[in-house]
Amino acid sequence: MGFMRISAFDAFIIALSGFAVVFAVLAIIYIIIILISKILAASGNKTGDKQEFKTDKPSENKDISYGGEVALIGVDEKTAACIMAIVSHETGIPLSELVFKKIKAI
Amino acid sequence: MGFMRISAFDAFIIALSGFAVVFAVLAIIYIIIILISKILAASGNKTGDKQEFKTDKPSENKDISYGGEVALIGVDEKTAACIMAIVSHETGIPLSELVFKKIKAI
Amino acid sequence: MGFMRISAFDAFIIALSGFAVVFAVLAIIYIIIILISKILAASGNKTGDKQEFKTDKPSENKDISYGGEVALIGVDEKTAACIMAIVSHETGIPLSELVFKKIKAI
Amino acid sequence: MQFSIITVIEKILLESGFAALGKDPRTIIMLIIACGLLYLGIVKKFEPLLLVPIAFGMLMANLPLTGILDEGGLFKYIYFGVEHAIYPSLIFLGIGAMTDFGPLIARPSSILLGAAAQFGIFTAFLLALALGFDGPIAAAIALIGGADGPTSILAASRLAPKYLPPIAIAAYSYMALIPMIQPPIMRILTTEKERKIKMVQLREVSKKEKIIFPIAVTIFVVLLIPETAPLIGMLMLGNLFRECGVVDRLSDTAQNALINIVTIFLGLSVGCKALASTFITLQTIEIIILGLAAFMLSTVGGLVFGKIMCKLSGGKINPLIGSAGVSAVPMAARVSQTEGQKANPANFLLMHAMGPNVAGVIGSAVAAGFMLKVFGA
Amino acid sequence: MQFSIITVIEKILLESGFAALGKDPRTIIMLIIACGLLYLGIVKKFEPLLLVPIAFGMLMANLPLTGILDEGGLFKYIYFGVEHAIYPSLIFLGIGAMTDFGPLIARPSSILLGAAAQFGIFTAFLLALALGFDGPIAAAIALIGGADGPTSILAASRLAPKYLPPIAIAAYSYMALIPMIQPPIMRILTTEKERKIKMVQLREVSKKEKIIFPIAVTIFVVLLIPETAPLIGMLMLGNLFRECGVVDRLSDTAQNALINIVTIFLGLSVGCKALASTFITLQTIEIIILGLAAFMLSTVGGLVFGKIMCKLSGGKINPLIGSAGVSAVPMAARVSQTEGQKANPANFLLMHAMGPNVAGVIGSAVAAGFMLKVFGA
Amino acid sequence: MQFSIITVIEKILLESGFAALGKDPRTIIMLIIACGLLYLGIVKKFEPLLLVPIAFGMLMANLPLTGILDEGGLFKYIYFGVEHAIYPSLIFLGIGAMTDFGPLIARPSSILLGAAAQFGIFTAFLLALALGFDGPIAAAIALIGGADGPTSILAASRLAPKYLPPIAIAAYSYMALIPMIQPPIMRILTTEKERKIKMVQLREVSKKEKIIFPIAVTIFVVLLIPETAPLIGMLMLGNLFRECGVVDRLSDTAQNALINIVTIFLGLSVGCKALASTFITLQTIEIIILGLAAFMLSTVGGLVFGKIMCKLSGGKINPLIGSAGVSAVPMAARVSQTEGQKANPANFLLMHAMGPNVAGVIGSAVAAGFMLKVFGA
Ligand code: NA
Ligand code: NA
Ligand code: NA
Repeated sequence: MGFMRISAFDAFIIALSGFAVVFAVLAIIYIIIILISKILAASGNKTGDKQEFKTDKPSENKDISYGGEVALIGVDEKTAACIMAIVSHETGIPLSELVFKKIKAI
Repeated sequence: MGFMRISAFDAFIIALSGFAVVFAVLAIIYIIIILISKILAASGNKTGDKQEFKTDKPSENKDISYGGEVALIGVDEKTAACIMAIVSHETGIPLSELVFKKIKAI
Repeated sequence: MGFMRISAFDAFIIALSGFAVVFAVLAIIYIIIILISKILAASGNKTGDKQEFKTDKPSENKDISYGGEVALIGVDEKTAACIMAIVSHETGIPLSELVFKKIKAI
Repeated sequence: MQFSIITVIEKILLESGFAALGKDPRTIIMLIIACGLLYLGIVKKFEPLLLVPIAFGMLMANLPLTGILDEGGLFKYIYFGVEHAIYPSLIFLGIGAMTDFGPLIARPSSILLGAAAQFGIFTAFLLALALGFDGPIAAAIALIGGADGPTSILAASRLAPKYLPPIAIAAYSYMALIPMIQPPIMRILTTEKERKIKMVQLREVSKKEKIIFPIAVTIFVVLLIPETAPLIGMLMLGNLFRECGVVDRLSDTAQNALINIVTIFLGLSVGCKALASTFITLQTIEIIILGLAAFMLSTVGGLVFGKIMCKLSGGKINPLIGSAGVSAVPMAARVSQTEGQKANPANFLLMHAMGPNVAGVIGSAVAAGFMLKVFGA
Repeated sequence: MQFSIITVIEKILLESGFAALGKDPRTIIMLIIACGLLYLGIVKKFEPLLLVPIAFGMLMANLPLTGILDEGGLFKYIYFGVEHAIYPSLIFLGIGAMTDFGPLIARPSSILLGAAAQFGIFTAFLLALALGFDGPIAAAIALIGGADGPTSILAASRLAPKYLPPIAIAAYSYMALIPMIQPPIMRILTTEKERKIKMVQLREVSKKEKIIFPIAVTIFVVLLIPETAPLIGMLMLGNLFRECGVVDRLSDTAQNALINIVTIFLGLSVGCKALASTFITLQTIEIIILGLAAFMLSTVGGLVFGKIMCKLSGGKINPLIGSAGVSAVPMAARVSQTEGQKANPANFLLMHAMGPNVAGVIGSAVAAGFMLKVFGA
Repeated sequence: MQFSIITVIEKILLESGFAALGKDPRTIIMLIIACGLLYLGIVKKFEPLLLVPIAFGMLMANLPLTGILDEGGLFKYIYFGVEHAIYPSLIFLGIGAMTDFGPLIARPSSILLGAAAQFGIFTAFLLALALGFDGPIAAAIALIGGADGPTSILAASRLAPKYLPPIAIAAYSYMALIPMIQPPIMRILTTEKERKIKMVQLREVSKKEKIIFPIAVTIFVVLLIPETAPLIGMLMLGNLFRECGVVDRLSDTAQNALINIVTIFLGLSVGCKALASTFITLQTIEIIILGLAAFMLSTVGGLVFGKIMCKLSGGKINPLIGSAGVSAVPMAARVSQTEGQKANPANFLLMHAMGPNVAGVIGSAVAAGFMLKVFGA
């Protein structure tokens, strides 16, 4: 393993600037995402090409979104996950685009 | 790009003989196809191995052939193409071997 | 092909020892298989982790096993093989784990 | 090594691609072109299977300082298959497995349309020479008129490696533009009456004919023009996989996993060679213009020969199927179908156009073999 | 050559692996380790897709006298793709095609959690230096804290090829151990109240945003840190295949046939380099300990930043999603979900944790690019 | 350069393959042989997955002047995987993933039949030496009696590369001819009473046994005969993929996309080396005769040992399952089934014959390892 080629100070600087770089680059992606959304929203409203816009939004229903919560009634988590996976598979809708309000054992 | 290494005359000869070669080779394929068909037809009649012959012709119905025309009644071309693709897919028969006489909107 | 580099005696020794080696190695595999089975059976009984044990044996029914015989009644072998393949495919059970007692034409 | 957080950040910015972009702003143009090609591929659906990987390869290769093209870089290894003409052959294997030569066998005369529609190759070759391109380069450019991506790439990798990216991009772009390029020419060169011609149904083709066809074509074409072996041989092997009925799993892999993997690598390889220094040149513009001319002239060649066949057959051949002879399978055949149906809604030319269409693939491979024979090392 | 059946059998036994095992009994330890890894992969289901091939490669490579690693041996050829960093890029292509960046785009602030959760990389780097490792090796070890196998393998193949096997094995093992490593730290660092926080539903993300995202990320990240190109570029190309909707067959092949083939080869390659002489050393144990420290510190980084975001957002962000920022997709996100539901059975954090989770993949690729910039040749 | 249309056409004809065919008419014989093999593969369905690519490779390689075998030619690159014994190992990976060793584990004594049925290898080896072949070449030819294509190809590529094509073609052809070669021998060597023996059902085999089996076999066999590593190791890795239940996607790829791609390349590689100068020789005919002898003697070995086991077991073992020990999975086992059912329509030997059948794969790999140990470089 030999000797320490990097002084403690230099090492600390590398680590710190590395962490800073990761933060900076991901912060730039953050800004890019927001810019993309804004520009698309603006251009979408301006040009008003509703046809294309509609294909992006499969439904006007505001409930369709990522995540959210599921009330599990008499069902354990694993079963619920199974049900969701099956429904997603059967319908062909990605899991991330499905919303389950409630899963209840019958 | 430098100088013209090929004289105009040579260039013309190359182009012409190239085009001639393409025609000649494809004409030979033309002859080959006809020879294959004739030989197969002749051998098919001579040996008369009907068993094998039948697997080649899934049906004696002379209507089964490539192309032809389809009468589209109240259906646009795209829908008709869709119907044909679906029927072909469902039946497992290649599109080229299916014949649609008429596609009518109901 | 040149000269014979190997004397007849040497050749015979190579062939004999080669055949012996194949037998020896496969005999060792024979012993290994028996050892694995014995050790697993012993550990299975000792630890008695029935949960895991059950997943290995999908059923306590002693009839489930490889091979055996099938009585073919009015069905030719090919049809029987087809039926077995279809049932295996449909149920998802490997052919080797299915037992057919009888296949009868109806 | 001396560090301080400021020197490090400074070093990063100095060594970043942004600094390098400043030094050679042409790179920015290349990035814009790459994004433009992505737009054409994704939004306009121009041959996206090739254009998306090509454009992304171009994007990655033009982002500065990645070293991805250098010795030891990812694209250096992926490019091996283009450099040694492996990918086009494997793509032809897959295309062969996807191609039904049935309509061609059913009406073999249609193969001559696939020869006539290579007219643009030889005229564009003369035009390229006139513009001052060297013989081998002119030949590679002219082959854009063959309307066949892998053939163009194979020939360019052998005859004009420096011009491979613009040639490949032009070839695939114009193949995608067929529905825009061909119809006006078709309407100018044919009469309403000709376009209305309904063709008689094709005869049935036996399995035996379909099996013997690829074997016989390989033997005779490769004997005549040995240089066509990697294209014609692999195309026909794929077709034999398809038709022989006993190696379905090989046929399936050739037209799925294998061709897809090779397509990804081929696209990236082609794109990654499109660098500012060789791409933003007058030659690229000339190649684009010559490519268009080649496409149009090939279409003309096919249509004119179609008209001749129409005459000779006593009006039984619809000349619209001639333009399908350029290849660009199955796009060009669909254009024939569409134009035929515009003239006569009961006209169904698709299958009749498939014959010249697949013949065009063989035709341009033969033309490429001829060019390789004349100009190859 | 003189033979008798006894000399032949004697020769065989003398030249058998059993004789060689006697000479270097450490090999037996390696075989036991390989079997132990097979046990972890198959019975404990620790990232079996990688661990089973790695362990089997280790088994085969340590059976003596096979020559399988020598010039001309099978593993020599398979290893080419690790040596030249081809496999990690192709795996990232497949991962990109499997990854949905939607949740990240829907709540872009979550990307900062993916940055914070790389904390362990930089602290473990300092720890590794303190233990006496050279800079490049310390960097390669520290990247285990990125919780991303291909990134670790690519960095190790460039910075510390000698230590590639223990680094790769540690990376994949700890990724599999996430459900054991993270929960205690999560419970220590967060309050019951914080864990109960329900997050508002994410907004919908348009197809356009999803298509532009990979292109824009490639351009900006690779411009900033060119060394990230083979990872970020291929990850984003795979994602573009997925999202653009016009190259489904390429997307399908990238996430099935191609990634599976490469996974088999990558696993065997990594495993076959784990030989007694380099593996049964103090350094391996140090790497294992440092790797665990890196994982734990990354988790801490993500959680602490999660708490900060929770405060700043007025309690709208559940800090449990912070630990998912380590990457280890989708395991770490599932751990967030499980812990959230333990505190509040109606809590459904999975989708919210997917944002930091996929951000963590980008984060560790950037960290690897930084390390390659500082320590790369 | 001086051109006129006549000189060009003349040049093309002079440089065409037709001119070259005239110079070496043996090439025409090779083309006829290639077409004959295509006939056997497609119409007679002799192992078509290998025979169709082999025959087509032979066809393409023997068409003159293509340069496809030269430095820079397509087949030169594809042949790499045969030259370095990569393809047979990858095929064995796929075969392992397709093979169920359950019947062997259920009745382990049947493995000895898989040893006895390698008898033909060692007798054919003596015959080949008697015919004047050198030791390594005699060994490679003799391994045709192992009834296992990839094993034969791997051994031939190492021991007798010059004779690879006839050896590979003989191996696959005789595997396909098993239903014709074996039954007469089976009827001569067994009595009607023996053939009527019904065997008791096999015991059930647990998942654990199936998982431990490939690992244990790899360790012990490769320790004993290290030269078997690339065959036995990969076969057992594939089988572990199949049985372990946690890497189904790797198992699926190993037995589909990967094995199919490799099969195409392997077939073309083997075929492309079958050139007139080395193929149309007395040795090829000798190899074909020796191969048949090896197959028949292997069948005899299996049957005789089957009769011994029948005696020793008190008539519980049907000797017909012995001939399945030659390998040629699953053809030889099906022949045992058919012959058994002819003697007794209620006899169902298939599963009982699968044990010796898969054991024969291991047996011939061990025999190949032994030959490589004795004659390998
Ligand atoms: Na063409
Ligand atoms: Na990470
Ligand atoms: Na065998």
